[in-house]
Amino acid sequence: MSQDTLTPTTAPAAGSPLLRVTDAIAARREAAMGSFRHRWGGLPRPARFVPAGLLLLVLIMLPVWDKSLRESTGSGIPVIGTPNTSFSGVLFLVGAFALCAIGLNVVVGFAGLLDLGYVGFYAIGAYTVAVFGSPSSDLATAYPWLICIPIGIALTMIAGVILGGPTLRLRGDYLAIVTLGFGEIVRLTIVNTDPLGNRAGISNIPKPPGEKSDGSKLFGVVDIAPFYWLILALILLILVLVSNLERSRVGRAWLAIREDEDAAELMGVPTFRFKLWAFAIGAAVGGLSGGIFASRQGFVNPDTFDVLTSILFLAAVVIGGSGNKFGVILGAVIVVYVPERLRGFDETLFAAWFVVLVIALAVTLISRRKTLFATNLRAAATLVGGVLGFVVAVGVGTQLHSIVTEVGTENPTRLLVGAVAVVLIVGLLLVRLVGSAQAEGAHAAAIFLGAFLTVLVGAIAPYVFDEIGDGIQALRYFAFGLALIVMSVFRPQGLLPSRRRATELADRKKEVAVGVNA
Amino acid sequence: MSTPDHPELKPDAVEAPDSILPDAPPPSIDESVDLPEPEAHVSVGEKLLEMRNITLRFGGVTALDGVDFAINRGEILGLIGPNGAGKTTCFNVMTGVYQPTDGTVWFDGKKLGRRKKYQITRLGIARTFQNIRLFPEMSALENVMVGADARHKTSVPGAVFRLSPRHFREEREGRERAMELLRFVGIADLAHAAARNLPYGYQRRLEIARALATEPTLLCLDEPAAGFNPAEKAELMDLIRAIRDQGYTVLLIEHDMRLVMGVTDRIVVLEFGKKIAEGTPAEVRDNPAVIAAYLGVPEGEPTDVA
Amino acid sequence: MLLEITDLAVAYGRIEALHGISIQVDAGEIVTLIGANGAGKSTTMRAISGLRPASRGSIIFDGEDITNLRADLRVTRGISQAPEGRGIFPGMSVMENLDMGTYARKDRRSPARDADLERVFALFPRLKERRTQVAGTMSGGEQQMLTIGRALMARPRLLLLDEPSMGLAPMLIQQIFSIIKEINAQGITVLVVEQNAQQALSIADRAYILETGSIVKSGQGRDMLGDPAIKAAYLGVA
Amino acid sequence: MDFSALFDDFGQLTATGFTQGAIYALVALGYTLVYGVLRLINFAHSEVFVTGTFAAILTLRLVGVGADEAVPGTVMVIVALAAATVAAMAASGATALVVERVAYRPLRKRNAPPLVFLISAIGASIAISEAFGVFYSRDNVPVGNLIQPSTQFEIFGASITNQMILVVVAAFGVMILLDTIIRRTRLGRGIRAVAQDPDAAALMGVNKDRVIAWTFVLGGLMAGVAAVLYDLQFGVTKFNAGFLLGLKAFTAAVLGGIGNLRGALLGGLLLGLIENWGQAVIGSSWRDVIAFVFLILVLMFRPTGLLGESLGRARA
Amino acid sequence: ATGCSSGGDDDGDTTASGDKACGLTIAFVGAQTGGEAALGINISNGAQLAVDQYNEKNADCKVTLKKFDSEGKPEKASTVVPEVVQDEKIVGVVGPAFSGETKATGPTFEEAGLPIITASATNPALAENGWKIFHRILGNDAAQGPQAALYIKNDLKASKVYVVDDASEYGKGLSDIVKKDLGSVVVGSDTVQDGQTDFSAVVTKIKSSGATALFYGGYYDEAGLLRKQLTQAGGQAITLIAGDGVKDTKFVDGAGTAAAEGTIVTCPCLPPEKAPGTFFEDYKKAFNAEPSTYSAEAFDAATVFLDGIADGKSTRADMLEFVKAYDKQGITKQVKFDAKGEVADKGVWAYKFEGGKIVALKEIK
Ligand SMILES: Nc1ncnc2c1ncn2[C@@H]1O[C@H](COP(=O)(O)OP(=O)(O)OP(=O)(O)O)[C@@H](O)[C@H]1O
Ligand SMILES: Nc1ncnc2c1ncn2[C@@H]1O[C@H](COP(=O)(O)OP(=O)(O)OP(=O)(O)O)[C@@H](O)[C@H]1O
Ligand SMILES: [Mg+2]
Ligand SMILES: [Mg+2]
Repeated sequence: MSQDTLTPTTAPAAGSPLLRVTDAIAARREAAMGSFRHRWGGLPRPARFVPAGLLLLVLIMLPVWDKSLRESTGSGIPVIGTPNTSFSGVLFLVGAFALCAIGLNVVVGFAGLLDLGYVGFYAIGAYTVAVFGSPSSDLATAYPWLICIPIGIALTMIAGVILGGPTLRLRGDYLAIVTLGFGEIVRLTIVNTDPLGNRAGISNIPKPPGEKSDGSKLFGVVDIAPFYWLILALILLILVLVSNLERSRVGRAWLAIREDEDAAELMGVPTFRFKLWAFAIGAAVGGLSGGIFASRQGFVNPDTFDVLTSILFLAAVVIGGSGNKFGVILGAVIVVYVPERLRGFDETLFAAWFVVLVIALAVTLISRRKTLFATNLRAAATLVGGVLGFVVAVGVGTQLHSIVTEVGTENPTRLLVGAVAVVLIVGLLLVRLVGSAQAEGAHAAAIFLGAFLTVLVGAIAPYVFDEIGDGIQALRYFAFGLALIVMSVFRPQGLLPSRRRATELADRKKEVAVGVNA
Repeated sequence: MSTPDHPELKPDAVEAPDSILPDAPPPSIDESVDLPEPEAHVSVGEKLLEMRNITLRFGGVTALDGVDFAINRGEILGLIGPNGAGKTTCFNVMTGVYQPTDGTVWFDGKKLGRRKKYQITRLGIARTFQNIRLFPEMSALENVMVGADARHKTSVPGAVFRLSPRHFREEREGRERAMELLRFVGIADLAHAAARNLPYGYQRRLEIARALATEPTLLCLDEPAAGFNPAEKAELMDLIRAIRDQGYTVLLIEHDMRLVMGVTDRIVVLEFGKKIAEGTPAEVRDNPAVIAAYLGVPEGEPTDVA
Repeated sequence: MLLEITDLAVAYGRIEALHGISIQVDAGEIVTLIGANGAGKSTTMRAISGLRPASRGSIIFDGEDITNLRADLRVTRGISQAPEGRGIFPGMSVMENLDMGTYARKDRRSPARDADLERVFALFPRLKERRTQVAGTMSGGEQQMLTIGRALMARPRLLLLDEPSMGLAPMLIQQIFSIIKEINAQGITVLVVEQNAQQALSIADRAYILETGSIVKSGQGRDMLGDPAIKAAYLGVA
Repeated sequence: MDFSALFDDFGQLTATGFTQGAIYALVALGYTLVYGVLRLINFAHSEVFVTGTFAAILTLRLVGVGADEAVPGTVMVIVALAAATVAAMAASGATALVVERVAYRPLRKRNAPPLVFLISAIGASIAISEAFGVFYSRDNVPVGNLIQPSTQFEIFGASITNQMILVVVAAFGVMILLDTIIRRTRLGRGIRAVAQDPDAAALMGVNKDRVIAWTFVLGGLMAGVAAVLYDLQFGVTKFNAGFLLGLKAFTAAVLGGIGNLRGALLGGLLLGLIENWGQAVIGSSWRDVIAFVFLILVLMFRPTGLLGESLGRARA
Repeated sequence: ATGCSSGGDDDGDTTASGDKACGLTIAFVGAQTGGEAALGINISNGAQLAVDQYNEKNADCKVTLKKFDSEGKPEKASTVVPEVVQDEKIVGVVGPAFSGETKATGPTFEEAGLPIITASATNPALAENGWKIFHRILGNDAAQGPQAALYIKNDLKASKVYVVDDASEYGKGLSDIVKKDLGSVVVGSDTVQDGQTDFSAVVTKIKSSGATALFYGGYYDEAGLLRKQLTQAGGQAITLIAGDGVKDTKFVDGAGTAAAEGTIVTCPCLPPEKAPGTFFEDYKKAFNAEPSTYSAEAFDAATVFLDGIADGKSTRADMLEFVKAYDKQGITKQVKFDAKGEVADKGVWAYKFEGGKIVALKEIK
């Protein structure tokens, strides 16, 4: 019966051994997170502000730090710095995406409306600033930035209402395809409309006012940091406003709509009006983000606003944890930052990845509330096992590395296939083992496997991919696609699920076709 | 806690049917809670809702066929009839889920006409559902607050920018009222549990609290006792009475005759979408048409299925 | 012994709904399971039919341990459940629904299937009248009949009925119980969950009382009817 | 606006639109099947299709039908076509199965929220398409010369080529076959049962996982056929060819009423026709706009598509 | 320019001559991944070949080619380019590859004073921005369009021409010029979509217009499919004339050898086989593929910078000056830029597809 489809299957027996391991880890981390949340919530307010303030400070300082490191050592921040592309530029893009994710989260996470065409609003925001602000647009009004942005927000809100009006009566996936169509309609209309610059786009988009002490423009083209700070400030502002909404009658109404639209309406919620509001608010935030994006870039063309971008927005929301504002920001980080980070691969990245893995596992172990002694023992065992695993893996990896180098790039594909086969076999063996072994063994095995895999791939990949494309770059999107799958499987509820979603189970309530006569 | 008139409600009288929350108290009604008076203050007995010649067809099926009856202010009216007689459909017509093919519904001196569902709720009709339809991931308290929000006026911009004091007042009042109602139906201790985790019986109570939160004049309950055992049914009877005693008018659909006969003031009987009888419980019980169509012969040979 | 459940525990997420119950059903019996809301009756049924995995304990059916068997394979072994509420396929016709009952049978094209169909039609003439009607448009009672009829089409050895009388008009309730007796008389073992304890106990050979996930009492159906504690708690007789 | 083009070439536009629509419809079937059972937009279906197009091309090359060879003799055409079709169906079916196993089943086992399926599907879609792009080629990959298109007859000013006939006939044939499978066979009943109520289906002895896997495979097989027809029709494929086609096919499925097999057919054909007529009037670059605006208009008046949903559940 | 030593004089085994600048980097900016990667890789390969050849000869003092992946997208390019300009070792940029990304990033290069030579962005407006750093090593669309029209009128003598573009900045710009120059012979025009595969509606329109020639402004992907479907539809024979975006043997992959036969492409580029030296063979050897559109131009663009490096230009300002004064025979043309950064020699050639190969016909004059 339907009730069962609403339940989590954390009970054993189901699924492959691998699934069981990931489940076990997830459950444990869940417990840790839960208690973290509990403790965090229990802290007095000021105590909660301190770490948040520190985090904010770090975020603000990132580009400065990167710049100074670059000047002194020649390369940016280790591990997190982005090779072959501007770090503050990436930070800005992450910010623009995060802003969109926050806006889209209102629509998808709060009100439960699936919107696959959110990029349409982003585009409208960007183009409003371009058309009204650029002296080279057909309109040539060349309004200053400070006027363009509000116009952009207003126009996107109107666009949200125009799209929502006729279509919000549709349910679920029908709405999804219609919104997807909307996004495409916006893009193609720009492509085909002369005053909007067609595919050639519009350049000379105004930038925010402001000057540096030396008289040069604050918001320039080479130094993107000011734009990053601007978008960071806007994110904070929008977060506050959205939180206000969330903790109000409106937020409750959205949740109710998401849970059961008919019942909500029968409890006095004007569902249509609130859905329209969700659309309009989401649109406005997207429009704002688009406007800032356009002025940062100084140029827009329709190719930027394709379906894939829409899907990435949605991926940010879902991966981060639909319904949780901070989660979706994290999602934006992953969706934008990770592919950019993968432009280059280096040892620091492996090392960091590995350290994070070990620490995460140690923490989850500690969080299992056992006696202190047993806990410490386990954590120590994990750490030691992990370090040993790492050493072995590095040894094997280095060996392989030199073999590969010697063999040269004669037949890298065969080597890769061979290596993958080895890893798969070792992995399967380990997983089999893990299926029955104690948790500690599982962790050690997982760490070993993970380290081995990474080092191996790191050792071979450059040689293999030199042949195929240009370095690891070529595989970025392939890896990204796989990462989406892995992340979905590993954390279906999102990285930082909302409190509700944390407990939420597959909630595909059977829509009762009409009315409430179930 | 429970009053002496309701001995069944003493904590030890019923086993707590609850495995999730072992230390939750058994359900009990706190009648010291003073529910806000329903909005209209007209004397008991006057017609509150009137179904006038309501007909509803779905394609070939005539679910309601010229149904005519009225609910008087302050009474508990029972609506019974065989399966598929059109009872739930009546609710759906009253609450705007369906538009009648023919006929009009009058409520509190107004035609319902083509009003939207939420407008009807705001007019003062609230309901529960035959199959429970709570907002499963929201807490019990939030569920009730959604109901209470039906009477609130904070606009979306008001909520975004928090400029008006009304927002804060309404939030506070809504919360207080929701807690009050949860206490009234006896599940205040579970206010912060997600609705989906509540045991079945508590979910039904929560539905009633949520409906009451919209400050209705008329409360419609659709088989609130389905799946309850007799002891639980007795408890529910007390709850329904308590609601009526607070001045609400109640319309009740139920198949359990002991409950219906025990709690209602009047009963309307439907069959094949037509009203076949109306009267006091005693009258209806002895009505041969009702016996033939619905009640069946007390202990005996199978009659034709409705 | 046809069905033997030992120390069965079932959990929903981290919440344990059954804390280790043991139930036996002999071939040819009618056994009933009664208990308050949320006691775990439906959970027990789902565990037997395989819709919920057991976290502990064992389920042995006809000498075979089926604890970890998939639900659909249990149907092949001869366990058929008429689920709580509406378990019909609303978009299929009555006939198609009944045919779904034979899905797991090897002899689904044989005369045996036709004979079973006749048997179901004999029990529920209404289904015969409405065989082409789309099941979703049927009334609650008819859907309940269909659910039971469909379970019978699987030619089960053990029939699990979860609250067959829920939401039915009084007249139909009487009918349902006489049908259960009839089915049983045809040699099918029945495990029935009911809120209508009075009726259930009066037709049952044996009964178990479930409270918050544990069996608190078991015995002969008739004996239970006379038990004052049970009367107070489940029969509503003060 | 240029209505004269529409009137002058109405017959031809209709014929070609119909052909295009038939391909849409075949791919749409895959979306509809999976949606009907799992209530899930299988975003990776477009790549299931692309796999088929590549498999067919490579098979053709293997049997000696290259892009630079001359058109082979009739017997060879039939043999090659059969081989390509089998290969494409096998490849697409296998891909669909793998996608189900890797990207969906683990999620199903953990009762992930529906949106997560969407993301996982998109991940699979990106990964598969990029895999072709990186490991095979980012360019157009030509199909061997198999059939020399030639006009068979003219009707209403439209010249109908052998290729069009093949595409349409094959599409209809396959669709009728699928419809029969769903309606008449035990597997079909199982699919419908799982679509309507998975748990009740399990209680009837339906192996849910197997049925779901079969649903994907069936959708994949359809996509395989569509892939061969696509190869024949356009003579070329590309690593990202699935994207636009998938989008259109999904639109077609929704247009007809997603979850409804006949709806997929109707939606596909209609979309093909509307696009072609519309392009003639307001220009090819508005093609997708025409398609989506049409979709929105239809949904405004029929919120569940032209034929409504049926595979899953008929209204109670 | 003083000390302009040709690369060939220097043998790898000699010690570094005093005036060579060492440890410098040339950047390539353009698509390396994503849907537009094919064209981007053509170009980066051309540049790579030039750099590799230079390094072979100057093993003691190598130049690095750093490839920055813009995915062909302005928003990615405008994030990547600040990184490029902040790397002081980079003294010259081959690219950006597309007009859109060039438009988006021009101001950044300008601000940093980093000279760029695009080997493929042919939109005429790019040279009108007043960017001092901008150079283009091939004729822009404004140069090519009139020549294409000339060819259609004089050589094909077509009386009915249909014009189709792909709405891209390049394609639309080019076909607008052609349309204007052809005047009344144009019997109809249409715009197709990027990534479109089904051209049945356009084909129907072209056929019924009675046109005997079709000018296509766009790239080889769509052009190939359009060509094929045009042939398949039967009816009157139609000659396809297209711009340099179609000048690629991959066009034949889409169209098929038979349908591609006789297709004319115009290109402001010298036929690669006419290129002096061994470019064609070297490229084929290095990348296991024939040089493709813009590969040779990219080779020339990189060579300009390499010459500058060999000449000891180690700062961007010096390099910029060097580029402005450059005047040497490259493999595609005499490389010399005018004040706006446009290459002086804009000779437009007509090519023809024959047996799946591109054969140079003549220089259009
Ligand atoms: N949306 C609908 N479309 C078609 N028929 C409907 C619809 N809703 C209800 N019906 C039909 O109308 C009749 C009355 O249904 P209703 O649900 O009101 O019965 P009921 O009296 O509440 O029965 P029960 O006691 O089983 O709840 C039934 O025959 C039912 O099949
Ligand atoms: N899907 C679910 N998720 C979480 N908890 C559940 C779920 N279904 C049931 N439970 C809990 O498990 C316990 C047993 O439920 P079950 O449905 O078996 O009770 P029951 O005896 O059948 O009651 P009823 O008379 O209401 O049918 C209850 O506490 C219930 O809240
Ligand atoms: Mg009802
Ligand atoms: Mg139950």
